[in-house]
Amino acid sequence: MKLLLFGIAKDIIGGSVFELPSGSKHPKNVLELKHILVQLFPEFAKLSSFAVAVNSQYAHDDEALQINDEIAIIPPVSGG
Amino acid sequence: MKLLLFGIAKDIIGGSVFELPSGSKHPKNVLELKHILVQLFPEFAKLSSFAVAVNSQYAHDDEALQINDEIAIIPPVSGG
Amino acid sequence: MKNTFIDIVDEIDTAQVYTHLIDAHSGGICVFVGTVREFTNNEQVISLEFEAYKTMAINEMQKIAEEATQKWSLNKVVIHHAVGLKKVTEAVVIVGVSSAHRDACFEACRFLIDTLKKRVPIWKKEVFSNKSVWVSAHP
Amino acid sequence: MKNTFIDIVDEIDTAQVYTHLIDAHSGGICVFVGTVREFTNNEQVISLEFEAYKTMAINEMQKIAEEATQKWSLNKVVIHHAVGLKKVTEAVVIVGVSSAHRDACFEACRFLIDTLKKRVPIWKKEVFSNKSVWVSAHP
Repeated sequence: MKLLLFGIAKDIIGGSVFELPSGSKHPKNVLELKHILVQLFPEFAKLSSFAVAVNSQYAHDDEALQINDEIAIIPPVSGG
Repeated sequence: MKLLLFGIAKDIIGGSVFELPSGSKHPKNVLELKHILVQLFPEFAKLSSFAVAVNSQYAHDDEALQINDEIAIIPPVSGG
Repeated sequence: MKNTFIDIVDEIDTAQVYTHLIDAHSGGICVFVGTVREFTNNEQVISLEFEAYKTMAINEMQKIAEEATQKWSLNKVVIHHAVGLKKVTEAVVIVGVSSAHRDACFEACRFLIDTLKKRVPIWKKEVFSNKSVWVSAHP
Repeated sequence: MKNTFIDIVDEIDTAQVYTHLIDAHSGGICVFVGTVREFTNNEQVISLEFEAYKTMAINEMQKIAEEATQKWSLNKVVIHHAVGLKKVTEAVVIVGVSSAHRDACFEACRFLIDTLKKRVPIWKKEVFSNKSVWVSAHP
């Protein structure tokens, strides 16, 4: 499962794409993905918040994740 | 005493400048001038309102008029 | 005020106005442009004609700009009004401000156009196919 | 919506945006431009760097434009955001609307910029002489 990274998420993980370790269990929904990220990269817990987008739309915590979805980590936005 | 005219005041009087009849008594203040205008041109009474400017500033009814002042009739403004 | 740009013009130059509003201490620029629209109360407008008492109009616009800079923290203020004949879609007035923050931008810009409409000695005649009317003259 | 003009661009073109907003049924055009200012909390900013999740940002900007046209009677809506490195005084975002009346213009324009700042996936890094900071990332 591949994650697109932006803003500070790119700096935390060190790259613009992150592949979840192939050995690990795939997260079944957004909330599980968030937990995995915080475990792997504790810096995420220090952010004001972070969201997950699935196929270019904001996703709720209980939204299911499919292997072919385009999944992006959305740290606090600051456009404008 | 010469009056500058704009907008509908120009149409009512028929020109962009109006000289008060030389025989008539000069108005001593703005209110008197307004009364004279309405008497000479009753159409002024039909306007939503009209103001008088003295030397390019809005004037109160009790403001005195001097012979050398630049006096203008200000019908309801509608800029913008 | 050197950061105020007030004028009565034959043609509104929106690019020139924007250039004037650009400012290193401002994070926001808000601009309102009044344009001629084709219909007023379902009647088709051919053109608008604007007439100004120029010296007094500039005085009043200057006072409005000063009032705005007293109420809000503004870095630049522009008020330009056009005179003469204006056709559908043409700009007749432009007001704009720049400020550090957008609250001040929006509020001040709104104040400028609202106050201009109330006080500045400029008159608008609506020209229709069969008549012309000085706007707001009669109740 | 054919009267909506949404884009992520390298450079904001204010003249092009204004041209898009001109409309025969509109009496008013309101535009807000966000620009880079030199100081943030008294620290001198050298530049801002913007990054967007482009497909999603355009989705969100489109939704915001649609929400605005549902709330107010608008004839044209523009939302453009810049990406890349922006220097002091450069435009980073422009939102604008045209409408028959100025109330709708001001309210809708304000809604567009406020909502864009909350939702559109774009990130701003402030570059100072001795550090750089992703804005709003930390509490």
